[in-house]
Amino acid sequence: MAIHLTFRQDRCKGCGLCVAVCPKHILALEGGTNVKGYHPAACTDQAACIGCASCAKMCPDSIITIEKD
Amino acid sequence: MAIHLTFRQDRCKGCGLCVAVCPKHILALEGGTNVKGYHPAACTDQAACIGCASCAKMCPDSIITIEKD
Amino acid sequence: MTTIYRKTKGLQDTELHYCPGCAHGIVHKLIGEVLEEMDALGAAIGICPVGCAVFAGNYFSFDTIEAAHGRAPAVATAVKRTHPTQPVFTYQGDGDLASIGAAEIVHAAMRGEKFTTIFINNAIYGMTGGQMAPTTLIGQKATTAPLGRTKEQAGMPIRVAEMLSTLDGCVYAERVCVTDVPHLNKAKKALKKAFARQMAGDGFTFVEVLAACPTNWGMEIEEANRWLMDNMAAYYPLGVIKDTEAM
Amino acid sequence: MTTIYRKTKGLQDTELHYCPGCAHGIVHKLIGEVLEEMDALGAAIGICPVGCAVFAGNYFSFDTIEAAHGRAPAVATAVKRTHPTQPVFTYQGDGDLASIGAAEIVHAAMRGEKFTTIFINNAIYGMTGGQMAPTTLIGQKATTAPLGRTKEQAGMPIRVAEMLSTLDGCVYAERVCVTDVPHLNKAKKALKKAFARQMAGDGFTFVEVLAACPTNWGMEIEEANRWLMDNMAAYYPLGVIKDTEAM
Amino acid sequence: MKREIWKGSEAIAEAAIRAGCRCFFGYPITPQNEIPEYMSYHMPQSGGVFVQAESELAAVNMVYGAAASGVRAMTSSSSPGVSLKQEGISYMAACQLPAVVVNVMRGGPGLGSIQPAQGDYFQATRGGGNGDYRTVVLAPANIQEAVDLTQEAFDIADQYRNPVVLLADGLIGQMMEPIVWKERTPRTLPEKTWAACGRGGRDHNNFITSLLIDAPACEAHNLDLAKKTAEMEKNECRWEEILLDDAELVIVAYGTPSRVAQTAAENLRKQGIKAGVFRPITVWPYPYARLREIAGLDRVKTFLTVEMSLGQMLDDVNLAVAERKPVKFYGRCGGAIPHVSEVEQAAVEAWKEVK
Amino acid sequence: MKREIWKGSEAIAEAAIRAGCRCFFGYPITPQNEIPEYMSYHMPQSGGVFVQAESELAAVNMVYGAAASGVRAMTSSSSPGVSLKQEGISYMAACQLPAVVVNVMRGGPGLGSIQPAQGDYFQATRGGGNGDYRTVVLAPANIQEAVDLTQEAFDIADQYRNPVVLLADGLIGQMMEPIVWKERTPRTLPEKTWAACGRGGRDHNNFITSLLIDAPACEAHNLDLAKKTAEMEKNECRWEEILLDDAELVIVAYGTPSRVAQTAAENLRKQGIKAGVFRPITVWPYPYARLREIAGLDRVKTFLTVEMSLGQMLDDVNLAVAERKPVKFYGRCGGAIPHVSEVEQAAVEAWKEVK
Amino acid sequence: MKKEVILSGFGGQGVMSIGKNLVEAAVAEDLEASWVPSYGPEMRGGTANCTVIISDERIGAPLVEEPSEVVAMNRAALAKFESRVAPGGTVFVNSSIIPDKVTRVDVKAVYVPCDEIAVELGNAKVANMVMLGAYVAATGALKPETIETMIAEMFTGKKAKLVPLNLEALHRGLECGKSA
Amino acid sequence: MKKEVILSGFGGQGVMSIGKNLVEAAVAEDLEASWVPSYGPEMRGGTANCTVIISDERIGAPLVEEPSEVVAMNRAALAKFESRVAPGGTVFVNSSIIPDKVTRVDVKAVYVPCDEIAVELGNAKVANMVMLGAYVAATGALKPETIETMIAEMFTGKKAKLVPLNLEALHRGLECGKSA
Ligand SMILES: Cc1ncc(C[n+]2csc(CCOP(=O)(O)OP(=O)(O)O)c2C)c(N)n1
Ligand SMILES: Cc1ncc(C[n+]2csc(CCOP(=O)(O)OP(=O)(O)O)c2C)c(N)n1
Ligand code: SF4
Ligand code: SF4
Ligand code: SF4
Ligand code: SF4
Repeated sequence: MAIHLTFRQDRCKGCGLCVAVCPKHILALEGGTNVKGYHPAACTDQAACIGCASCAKMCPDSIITIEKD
Repeated sequence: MAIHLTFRQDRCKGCGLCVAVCPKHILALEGGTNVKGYHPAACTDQAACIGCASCAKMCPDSIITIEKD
Repeated sequence: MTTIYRKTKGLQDTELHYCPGCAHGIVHKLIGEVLEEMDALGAAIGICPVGCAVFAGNYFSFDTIEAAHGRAPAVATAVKRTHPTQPVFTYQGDGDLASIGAAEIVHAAMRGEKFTTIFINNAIYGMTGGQMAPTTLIGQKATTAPLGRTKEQAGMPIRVAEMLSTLDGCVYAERVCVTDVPHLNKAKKALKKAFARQMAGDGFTFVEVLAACPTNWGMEIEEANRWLMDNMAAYYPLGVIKDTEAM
Repeated sequence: MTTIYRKTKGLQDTELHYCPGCAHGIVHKLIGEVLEEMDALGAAIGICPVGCAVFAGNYFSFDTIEAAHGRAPAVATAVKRTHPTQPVFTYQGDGDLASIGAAEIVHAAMRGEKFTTIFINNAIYGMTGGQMAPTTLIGQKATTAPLGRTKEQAGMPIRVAEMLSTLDGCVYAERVCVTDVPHLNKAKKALKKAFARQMAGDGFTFVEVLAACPTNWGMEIEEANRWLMDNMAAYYPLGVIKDTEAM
Repeated sequence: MKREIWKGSEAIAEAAIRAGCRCFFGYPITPQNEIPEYMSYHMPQSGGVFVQAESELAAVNMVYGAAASGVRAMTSSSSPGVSLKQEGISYMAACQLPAVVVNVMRGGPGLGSIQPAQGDYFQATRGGGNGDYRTVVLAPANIQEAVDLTQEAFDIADQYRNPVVLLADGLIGQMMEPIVWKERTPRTLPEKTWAACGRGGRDHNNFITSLLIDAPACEAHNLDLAKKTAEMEKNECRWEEILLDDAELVIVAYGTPSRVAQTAAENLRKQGIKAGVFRPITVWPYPYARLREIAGLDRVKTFLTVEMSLGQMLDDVNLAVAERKPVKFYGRCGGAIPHVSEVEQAAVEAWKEVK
Repeated sequence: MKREIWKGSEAIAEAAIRAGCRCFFGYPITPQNEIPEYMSYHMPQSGGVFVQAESELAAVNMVYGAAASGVRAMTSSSSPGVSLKQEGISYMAACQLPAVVVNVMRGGPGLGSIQPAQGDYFQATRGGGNGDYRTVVLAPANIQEAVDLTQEAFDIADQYRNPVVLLADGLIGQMMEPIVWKERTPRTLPEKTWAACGRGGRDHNNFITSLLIDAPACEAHNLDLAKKTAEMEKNECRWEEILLDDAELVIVAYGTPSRVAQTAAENLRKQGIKAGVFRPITVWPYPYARLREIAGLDRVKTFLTVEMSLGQMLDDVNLAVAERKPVKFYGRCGGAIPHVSEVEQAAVEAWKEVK
Repeated sequence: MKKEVILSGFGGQGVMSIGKNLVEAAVAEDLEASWVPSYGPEMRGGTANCTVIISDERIGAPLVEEPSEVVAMNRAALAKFESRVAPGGTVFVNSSIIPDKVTRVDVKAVYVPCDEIAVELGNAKVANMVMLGAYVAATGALKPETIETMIAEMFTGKKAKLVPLNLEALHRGLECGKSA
Repeated sequence: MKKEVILSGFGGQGVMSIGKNLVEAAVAEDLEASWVPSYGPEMRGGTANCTVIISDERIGAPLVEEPSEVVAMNRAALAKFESRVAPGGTVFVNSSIIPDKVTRVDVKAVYVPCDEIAVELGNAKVANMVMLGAYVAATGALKPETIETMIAEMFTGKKAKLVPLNLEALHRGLECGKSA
């Protein structure tokens, strides 16, 4: 049962709230910038994701989608 | 020690508040009307007055003066 | 001859336009007496409302300013801040204070403005002819509540003293009435205390006076005072609502 | 594939203009989720404030009305009374609700209007650039309190939920925040309850959300959330302030 | 049709209900308390909503809310109270919301007096609120007209999606006259597809707002509004001409003063002065074109504007007459009502200057 | 004298303090937040009072209170906020209270935009409040003038016991320019014996009120105010004539558009069109007499009014020109600022019609 | 036909209401009519007056400088309005409580002891009806029958029992008016 | 002499402040000057620009359609304003972060690696000072000494230590401008 995290990165404002609440510490802001000039968030280790949706719930811009097969 | 009650009757509106609060029940509204068309209050028995000033304190139009010699 | 009681110097020698038995006249003179006793008639500045007391400046002997409907607390804020050593008060009806002026009174209390508000709660709009006030009781009739106020249509009446007491800037709030001499004496004491605490710079002080409006209640005067004690005082409890240290 | 979390249908597919980390976005989506779960997106009518959330109608997917600054409760009163079976809410900042709109919120609560108010308390004026709000804390700096708010100058900050709770028409008031997932979950529950009680016709319901405005507080986002918990939550206690039967 | 006697304020309230007004929000102020008082009983009776608002500000914003959600709504007040509604009126104009605002004018400025006046003409016709907008302003001169125009006001508001002001002087609000409740043929009106009344199955949400943060968008919106303004100017202008066919002296007046002017004109004719009355019924849009035409007639020698103010409509008369003929002014203010003899005298003086 | 660079809003605030303004009451609104922000620090520094009011209504009524008790006071806001001050301004005018109200205008109507505009001209010059009253309305076109007029405003207010409006478009509030702090010779002003500041030994109490419940008293009061209005009209009218001595085409504009007009006029002259600019500095009292005179000159062929609105001052230009010459209009609105080339083009078109 | 009447008296004397009666009757007779009230600033007590115009043509000014008739129900009313009546007009005086006489010689005076008659009829409140009757009879402005019908329609249900009293008062007034 | 410049860049790049510097220097040289800001609707981030006019005559319109120079501190600025420069005018490009070249042939282009130089000097924040130097040198609108004096006066007290850094940045910019 794999968890799929999708970040709509062009809309990310790099606020880091998702990073802060992830209990598995598997999210991070990327080095590069997106079209808006922010460092977008991404998952560094999808396999470790437990699908708690904490990140997605926190994201003020609602850009994280979480699915499982 | 006599108490003198003065009613500025032309300004009396005949509301009867003084009459109601007098502990000695010596005030009454007169039969006649004043210039304003009201029955003015008056004292029916000055001698019985104890000078408590209840009437004067209650009068909304401040028309009662109380003195003693 | 010594004088036991005479009209206070806080009032001019003019006739009042109020209806027979109206509490406005009584409260006016209590204010006059308190300020006279404080020797503050030369310093005091009163702010009148729009309501039956709109002409109060024709009666008080000290300086007065007529504020726009509901805005007396804003006016008083400016007057007190620019004249910080002088006693300043607003005198407001329930339409003026609790309805259109709700924001201004809440904010003056929040800021802890160092003036006194005297709130004449007669549960009706007097001057305009008997419309419903925010303090009109449930079941009480008014020209805009012809079948009597219902809580479904207009909500439960507002207890202003209690509401303002949730604000730290309000250091003293008492509810009184002037239906008889003992109550009137208490009312005067409350006014005295409010002014004293104002002058001590403690914060915002508030005296709510339950008052009869025989005319718009459609009652005889004694009946009105009885109704007040039986109904208003039951919903709006008399006594000290708040009395705390300087904020 | 099954979806564990997706953007609520209560929001349109548009970008939000809020600053990074701003709580407005989080609360928007909670509202969207609650209404979606209630299956009320077709019926709901939201009233937006003047403040950073002035464009909320560009984000919510249901019908919305932008009210004049502070007047959302008046607007909502009319909307709810003319559409009594539909969920109606106001969404207001602290400048909008607690300052210019103080009279309107007090009276909507007094009347027990059957709508929900969501009060975003970020202790500052966001949209206009960081001026003092009635909820700005003592010592907190603002562009109109450059040395920090003092109680002498501006009084103690107003606790709106507590003040409105003195009114019988207000049947439910809770203070929440959205700084982390547990708090956010509670906030959502509070919103759910408020809407449920609204639809039951109980009276006025109020959810105050303590919110960070990193931009105008001049803080990083995490720092802002910490400051919120340490300082705001200390002065504005989280939890249920009032929860009574229908008025 | 049966003639019934109605007091102005109550007739306005009843007319609104009959015109399908579903909600009324108001705050007491003399001399129009009969409107909210009437509404407090009769609006709920007819299934509508009455709320005594906490203030005029709240009242106008309640109207804004009702209008935004697609419901016919009205508020009423008198001069100082209407000043407080100006922001709200500007917002309604900006958001294109149909609603009716009644001003039963009393003496000003400030608290003024509670007697009839017309000192809020500028406010009503030029917009006391911010920005470029106009509202149709209907000025009845008798109770029948107050009734008819109130009903018409709701249609005009809906047709153009714009607030409409009923501008009555205090006398119109307070006096009684016989009226008939006419059968109305309501206008064919556009559906309120724009209303924020719940999205339902609509493919987009309706968002009522007046904030257009980008200047170009705001300007474009203003130009749209201006188009509508031009439409209203073209279609909604009304006036009455009394004894004007052969008039050489034209009295311009609206509301109560127009009635005084009529009597004065009748009297003046007995003295041999061919006087007539030009009575704007809409004071915005103002009947400039017709008045300009009249000013251009050879036989017309002079104008006299009569107002219960110190001269506000005077600007409009001057704009129309454009110095083609002299324009004199006679006004009473602060609650005083011009007497027939005063108007006559002012007319005679104006006449002397041109004859 | 040293030239310093100041931002318009802050310069206005500092000018007020230097003119002896002792208290400021305001509520935030873009684009004039720098005024309350500046005041929040500098007013207490200079011993005065600053209160951030709970609303514009509260702010204007605080000013009313301060003024009534004899203290120089000011408030400032921008368009929607100024709509909310109209009742208060009417009250101050009615009570004859001196005070200064600043409007840094933004796009309207309603919330509009936050960019510069001039859509509140009618409101400011005709009175958006109720009743017959006028306020002097000063319209600066640069920061030096904003400073000078702000200081002057307090003197005018005190001299006539009347509120004065400083009407600045958003650009004047936001831009920076060098100014000098001139030595002022303040007017000789009447003592404020009428102020309600504590009776002290006075033989009567002062009672500031605008309620005159008897119509005759209210009317008499209005006539007194009207006398004062006439005085202000006589004494306080100001305007500037730029390149006007030989002008054949006259552009009429105030505030920022007058500067655009100036540049346009310079350019037009290069094209052989003798253009000049008539710039009202007081938009009330309006310089009708001088403009009428100019309209009467043979060499003057046509007028072009330029505003950051859809044509409000246009009424005043028309009143003065009275169809002696054509009056054309060019306006931008909603926050847009007219470009020099647009004004040039509008002028060229106007010119073609008369040449 | 055009009648321009000012009716004036104390707040409670019912002058406003007989003013309205006149308008109603006029409308019943298919005439034009208008009623304009004027109150003093007092909430209670004080004087009140109204102007009633009845005409067979469209009514212009609803207020009048020189009324064709003045109805004075109290002393203050007579003092205030006697001078205003048009020459040849009529002043109606409630002689029960107004001791003064009309001093002008160019107007007609009709003295009606309204309160006395009303008290005689057992209800002081119908004094105004007496005056209404006197006015109608003396001026001939309206048909007595119209007023009678109106009174019959005015009091319905529980109040129907007031009809005879009011009719009686009206008739007594009509007599006073006729003989005037 | 009349210079009409539009300076544009990201919110934090200091374009507004060098605009102000230009005005201050102009005033120090007894010229007329004006500065008009323009912000986007965003609270944080977004773009900002200002229009500065320096002239020896009274300044009319404070906004310009065809600026004599454009200073572009970021890519969006260049894209937006290049087309507006008056023919014969100059475009200043912060080449450190703008990869694009000026495409118009009727204007002069001055490429200044502002950020690189600033980083070289140890403080990325002085990139705007580099651009200021380049502008002054390339246009000759103001005397470098005036700017120097201004910088010396600008940073006082604790901030005085920033003077050498800023002067250095200015000088590096002046060089870029001269050689342009
Ligand atoms: C802006 C405005 N709105 C309304 C009014 C009308 N008005 C005058 S007094 C009053 C209310 C009076 O009631 P209250 O404040 O309870 O005082 P009271 O007369 O009972 O003493 C109202 C609504 C007004 N003058 N101004
Ligand atoms: C009548 C009026 N006054 C003032 C403003 C300016 N204004 C816009 S938003 C705002 C306050 C914003 O603060 P808040 O309500 O706390 O919301 P936030 O932006 O913090 O979310 C103000 C004062 C306005 N638009 N209208
Ligand atoms: S919470 Fe959302 S906006 Fe913020 S960093 Fe994470 S994904 Fe980006
Ligand atoms: S002083 Fe006291 S005892 Fe005397 S009359 Fe008055 S109330 Fe009665
Ligand atoms: S109406 Fe009521 S409050 Fe007003 S004076 Fe009369 S009794 Fe007093
Ligand atoms: S300014 Fe504050 S409240 Fe507004 S969007 Fe930014 S963080 Fe949020």
